[in-house]
Amino acid sequence: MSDTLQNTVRVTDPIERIAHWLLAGSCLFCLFTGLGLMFHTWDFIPALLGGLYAAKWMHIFSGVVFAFALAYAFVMWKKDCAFEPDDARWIAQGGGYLWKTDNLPPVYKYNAGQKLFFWFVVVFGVLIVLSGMIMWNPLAFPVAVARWSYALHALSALVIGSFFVVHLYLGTIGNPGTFQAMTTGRCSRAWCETHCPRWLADRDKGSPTT
Amino acid sequence: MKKTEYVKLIDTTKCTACRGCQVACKQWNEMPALRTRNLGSYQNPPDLQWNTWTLIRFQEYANKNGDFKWLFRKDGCMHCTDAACIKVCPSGALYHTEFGTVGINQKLCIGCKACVSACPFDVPRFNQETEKVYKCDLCYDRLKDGQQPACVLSCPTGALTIGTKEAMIETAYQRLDQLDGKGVVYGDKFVGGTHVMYILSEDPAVYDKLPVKPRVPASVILWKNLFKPFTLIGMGAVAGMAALHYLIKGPHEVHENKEGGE
Amino acid sequence: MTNHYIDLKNSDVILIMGSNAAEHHPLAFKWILRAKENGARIIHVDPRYTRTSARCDYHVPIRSGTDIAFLGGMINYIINNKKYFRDYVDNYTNASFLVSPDFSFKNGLFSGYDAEKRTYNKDTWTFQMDANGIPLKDPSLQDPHCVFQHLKRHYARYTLDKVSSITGVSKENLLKVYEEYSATGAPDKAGTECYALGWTHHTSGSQNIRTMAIIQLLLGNMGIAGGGINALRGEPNVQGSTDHCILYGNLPGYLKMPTASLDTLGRYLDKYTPKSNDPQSANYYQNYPNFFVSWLKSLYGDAATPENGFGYSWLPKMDDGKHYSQLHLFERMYKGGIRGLFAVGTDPAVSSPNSNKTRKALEKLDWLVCSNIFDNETASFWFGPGVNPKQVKTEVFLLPAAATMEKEGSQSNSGRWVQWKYKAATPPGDAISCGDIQIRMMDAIKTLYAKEGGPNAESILNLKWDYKDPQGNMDVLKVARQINGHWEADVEGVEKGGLVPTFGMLKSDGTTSCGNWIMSGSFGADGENKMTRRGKDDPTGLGLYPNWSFAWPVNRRIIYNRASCDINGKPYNPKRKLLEWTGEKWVGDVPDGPWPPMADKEKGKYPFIMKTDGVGSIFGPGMADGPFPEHYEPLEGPLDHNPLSGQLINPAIEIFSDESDQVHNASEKFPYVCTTYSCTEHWCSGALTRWQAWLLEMQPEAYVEIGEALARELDIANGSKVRVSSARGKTTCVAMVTRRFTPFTIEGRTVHQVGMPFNYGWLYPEDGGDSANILTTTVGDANTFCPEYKAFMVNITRL
Amino acid sequence: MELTRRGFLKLTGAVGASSALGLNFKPVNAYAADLSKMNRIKSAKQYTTICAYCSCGCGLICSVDSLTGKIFNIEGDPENPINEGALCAKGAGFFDLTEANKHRLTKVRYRAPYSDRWEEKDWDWAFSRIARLVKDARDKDFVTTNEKGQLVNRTESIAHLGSSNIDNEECWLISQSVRAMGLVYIDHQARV
Repeated sequence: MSDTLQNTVRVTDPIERIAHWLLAGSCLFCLFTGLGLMFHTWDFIPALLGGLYAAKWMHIFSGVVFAFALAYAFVMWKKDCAFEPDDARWIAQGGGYLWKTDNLPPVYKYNAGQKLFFWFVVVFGVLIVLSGMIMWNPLAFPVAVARWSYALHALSALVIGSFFVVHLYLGTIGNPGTFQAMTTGRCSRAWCETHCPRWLADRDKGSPTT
Repeated sequence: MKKTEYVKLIDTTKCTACRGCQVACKQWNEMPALRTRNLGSYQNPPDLQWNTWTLIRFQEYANKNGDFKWLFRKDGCMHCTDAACIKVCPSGALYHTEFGTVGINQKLCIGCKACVSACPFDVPRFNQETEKVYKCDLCYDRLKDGQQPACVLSCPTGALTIGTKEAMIETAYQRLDQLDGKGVVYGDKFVGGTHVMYILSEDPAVYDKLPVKPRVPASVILWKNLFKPFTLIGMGAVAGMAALHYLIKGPHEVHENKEGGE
Repeated sequence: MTNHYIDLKNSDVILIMGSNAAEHHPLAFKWILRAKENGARIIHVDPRYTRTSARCDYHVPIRSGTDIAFLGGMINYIINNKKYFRDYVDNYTNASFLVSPDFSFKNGLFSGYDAEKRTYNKDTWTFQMDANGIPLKDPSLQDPHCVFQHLKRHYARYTLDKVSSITGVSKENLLKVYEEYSATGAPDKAGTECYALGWTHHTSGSQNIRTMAIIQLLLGNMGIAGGGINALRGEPNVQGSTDHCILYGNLPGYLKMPTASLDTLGRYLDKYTPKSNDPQSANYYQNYPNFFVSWLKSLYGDAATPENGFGYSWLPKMDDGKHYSQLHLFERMYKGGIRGLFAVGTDPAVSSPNSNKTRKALEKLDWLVCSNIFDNETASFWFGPGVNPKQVKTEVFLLPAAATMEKEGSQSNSGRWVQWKYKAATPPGDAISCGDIQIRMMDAIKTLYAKEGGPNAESILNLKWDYKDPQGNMDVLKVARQINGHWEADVEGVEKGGLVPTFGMLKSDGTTSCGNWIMSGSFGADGENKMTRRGKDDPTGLGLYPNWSFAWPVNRRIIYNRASCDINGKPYNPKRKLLEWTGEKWVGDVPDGPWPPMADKEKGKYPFIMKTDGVGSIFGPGMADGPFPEHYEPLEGPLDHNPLSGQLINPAIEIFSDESDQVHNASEKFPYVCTTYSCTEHWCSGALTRWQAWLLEMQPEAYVEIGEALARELDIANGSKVRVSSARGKTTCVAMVTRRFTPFTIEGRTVHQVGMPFNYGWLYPEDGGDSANILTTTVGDANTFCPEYKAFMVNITRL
Repeated sequence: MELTRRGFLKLTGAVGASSALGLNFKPVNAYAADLSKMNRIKSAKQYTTICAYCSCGCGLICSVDSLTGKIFNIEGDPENPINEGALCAKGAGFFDLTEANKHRLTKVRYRAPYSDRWEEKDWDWAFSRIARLVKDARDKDFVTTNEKGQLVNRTESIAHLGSSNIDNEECWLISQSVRAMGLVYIDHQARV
């Protein structure tokens, strides 16, 4: 089967990867333009983009892309990211990242940390999109709603931004061999055995991957 | 440069609502007029607009004793020291001038409208066509030239005066004495002191659209004093921790049976 | 104004009645509030609570058209409580004069009434004279025939109960105002009155003012700083246009328009030059011939010679007893008797009463020439509401005029200050000034008459009309100098053409030419244009600013100012020293004549130098409707009787009785009293201000102010559209429901009053409503024919 | 009154479709977009004038651009002792009387009998036509003597109204010339 090629396993399909990168790209772009809009010290970013006014519109446009990507990602990953009882144990042990553990429950497709990231992104993503929409035309809303939207937008950015950094680390140098999942879509079998053993087993049995 | 703070004092007990100020403002600032309708009040336009930076509010009011009064209040930018609009303005279009007033540079404004909702006095107004926000700048160019703002110059009755902050606060309280204490000085006790102050004949709560205890909204303080710095601090901290993790724990290696990858 | 705007700050009590000063004279209010800051009391008496009321010490609501009752009650109060200023009343008024024993007043009518002609024969309205022809006096004021006793008897009928029942003012409020105002009868107190159209726009308009004049004389408030009676006039140069008398009855400087019976200059001068046998009366109008002949010289120039009576016969003459006011003019036009009308800077289609009649009248014209800076309802009447242009024969010219800042010239404010303006920019397009229009149009007419001749062509051909500069434009300074006057011959070391420095030098022999004697002195003999002066010194500290512009007469800032001093020339109020006699001369304001004060029996003169008797007239026989003001109901009002007498309406008013002039008095069909007024944001008919976006934005459309009680009764919501109708027409506007109108209790029943601004017209803005004058009555004051815009009856229905 | 909280909402709710009215700053501003208004005032010629509304006689200062000759700012004259620089709404809006107001009349308009429209004419035509009409009406209806046979030399079929909104010198010219023409139906706004 072409799925098993040179001892690698196809872990993502192209649609997933496109959605991921749309989400990540728009998020990153929003993050940087947002920082540029929020901090005068980051003025170089809007300057590169043709000024604050242009940056404002790019931020809004990118936010729209983010919103659609997020919606698609949610539909796509929500089942894989549904929590299960073992996740608690995984979290209790810090996923084995912080101290040595032997007792990690075997992960299906995504570990509890990834799920947590997903749900944070979904929740705060929804918040950031909604508050962003309100901020796009705050005059159409009661003033209290408009005011709190700004605070919520910033808070959501803070949360998503911070998780983004973690995600970036763990998806790249923190976990060698992971990055390919979102480039070629193929990871080594060994990687799969480490990170998603139950899924791999299911997959090998030919049962439907979900 | 030594900063001299100026305060415009609006003595509502002298205002006749002739609206000279309302027009003088438009004349000097070259703001057009829009078609309005009579909605059953002299107050027109009904509210501040992008082209109307100052507005006389007309209010018929009877106190507990049934004494009837027609209240006039000149509404417009209060020029806060602790100015929510400046706090939230991303572009630097809103700024504190050397007079302590809040200036606005429309060239910088990107039309984000953050100031519109942040303002505790509901003053800045957005123009859909130009995508800019407008409000009173207390005639910054006139002040710089030592001239009174257009509204103050036009005021027939001395209801509008301008001077240094200290002098005007003193004047305000002197006037209060003259009124046998039948009035309220409004503006010196919140948001760090405003650069527009009122002498009101009634309790502030009586007046339409006048906040009794105006302050920078909690949402703005949370946003700007907490979330904003923590966005960088948070991301920086997380990045730092990741780096530490990498250094201490190293990458999370996979037990490999075979070489993978391309 | 007897005084001037800045002088309002010198007052102790300011009664604002018949005026909405804060809204219509906002800068007058500057000085009223200045007085308030100095401790003055400010009282507003008006049917409606306005922006003025908001800043006064208190507001007293009064039913429209009952001012004489209110003020008559005050006279009664002043006399009963001895609040009058005895020294002043004795010396400076005709209170002690003995009236003819034949004079009487019965049941609302004075002696000599002719019911058919609706006029008075004034033969009994005279004083008893001594052998020298000087009026007999009773200094004790006790003689039953003396003016004071007549006054006392006349106003004894104006009891608090009666006045309250007529005016709708509570007795407490009446007493409050009476007490406070009459306190200014003290020598060191000044009370002033500010009125405007709220007094003049009545069938008893002149008598409203007369009543106040009596009060001011009783309290010694005339001629003093902070006193006087102050007409806050409504137009920028209404003082000047009145001084120059674009009026049927007067010639420039208030000279009389000749009537048919005065067929020679001699007869004319004889009639209008007053004579006094009292050596102490200056009787300044004895100089009348000097003023009149000098004016004729300005009209006909060299053609006016002693031989031809200075061209007197060329002048048009009115028929005796006939009037030619705006009301009469439109009446005649309506009946087809006017072919052509010039309407310069005016919009009668909106501003004249009974607009439906006025607009119909315009259709009868053969031609109409309008000069304006904007189009208006008069020039465009031929496509107005309900008018089919195809059926209107009128040839219409709408001439584009220069706006005020586009021309040089002078303007006189209500305080008689004549200020100079400069030309800042050229008018847009083809527009030229009204002066240029008049000059060029008259040139064309003169040319035609020169070529073709015509009846009395001399008058047109001899008209002195050399006021152009070399470029052919109006030479404003040349006109201004002609108005000031110059020598027509080499006299007393002055060359012909030299400017006359004061009207005291005008002559009746043709050696001087003066366009308007009261303006004589606006130029110095050295040629200085005093109207341009900008000196800011104020030596008296009273705000007279003697070196700012020019004030007529002879730069006098407060007229009758010698009455501010006692008979020895010492100021009654040393704190506000307007004038003082040093023993040799007067110092302070420019005095009313250089003569010593009247205690000097040889050379001294009485202070009221323009009055024949030299004193203020408490008894005023000059009025058409009685020497004492009497309350009459408006032509159209809520009452079917006059609570004070059997005479319902002013007996001396002229009644217009065309089908279009219908009146429904005390009718159930029109149960609400209506009044009209302006607002700060618009001006008069709105013909200038409705075209201005900033002003229109603030007051965009016609409205009617309705009290909450009436609105509840009629189920009218604030901001909804209503129809207001009268016997003469109907109009639709926005209802402004307000607490500022409250119902009155009149003769025991509730009477509601409403009010409408008269600033709107159909032409612009679209859907902005039409003139309130569609509703008003065709009737005017008995003396001036100033129309009744302030009291009439309407009905209101929700739409 | 009910213009308190509830009333207020009603007011704001109704700010509706709006379009700018009538006033055009562009011609006076086009070339000077970069100059601050204060700097333009400093280089402008200034002329004093007197307000054209109520009779207070407030002083105004017109600032005229030295390049275009156009007025670009009008405000109160602080030197004038009456208003000390202050102005009411109408005075403060004086600029809207200048040619910046697009409603200003700039051409002679003529409406022929029974016509339903205005035509534009030049001054010479207008003056000669008006003079003709005046002469025809005056000559036809001139009253040399009245019913009693007294010499009256008057024209009753031509009337003149106005104006108290023009300068003294203009008023005087009108007052003189209408008398010379023999008019008796003469009046102006002093009465209304």
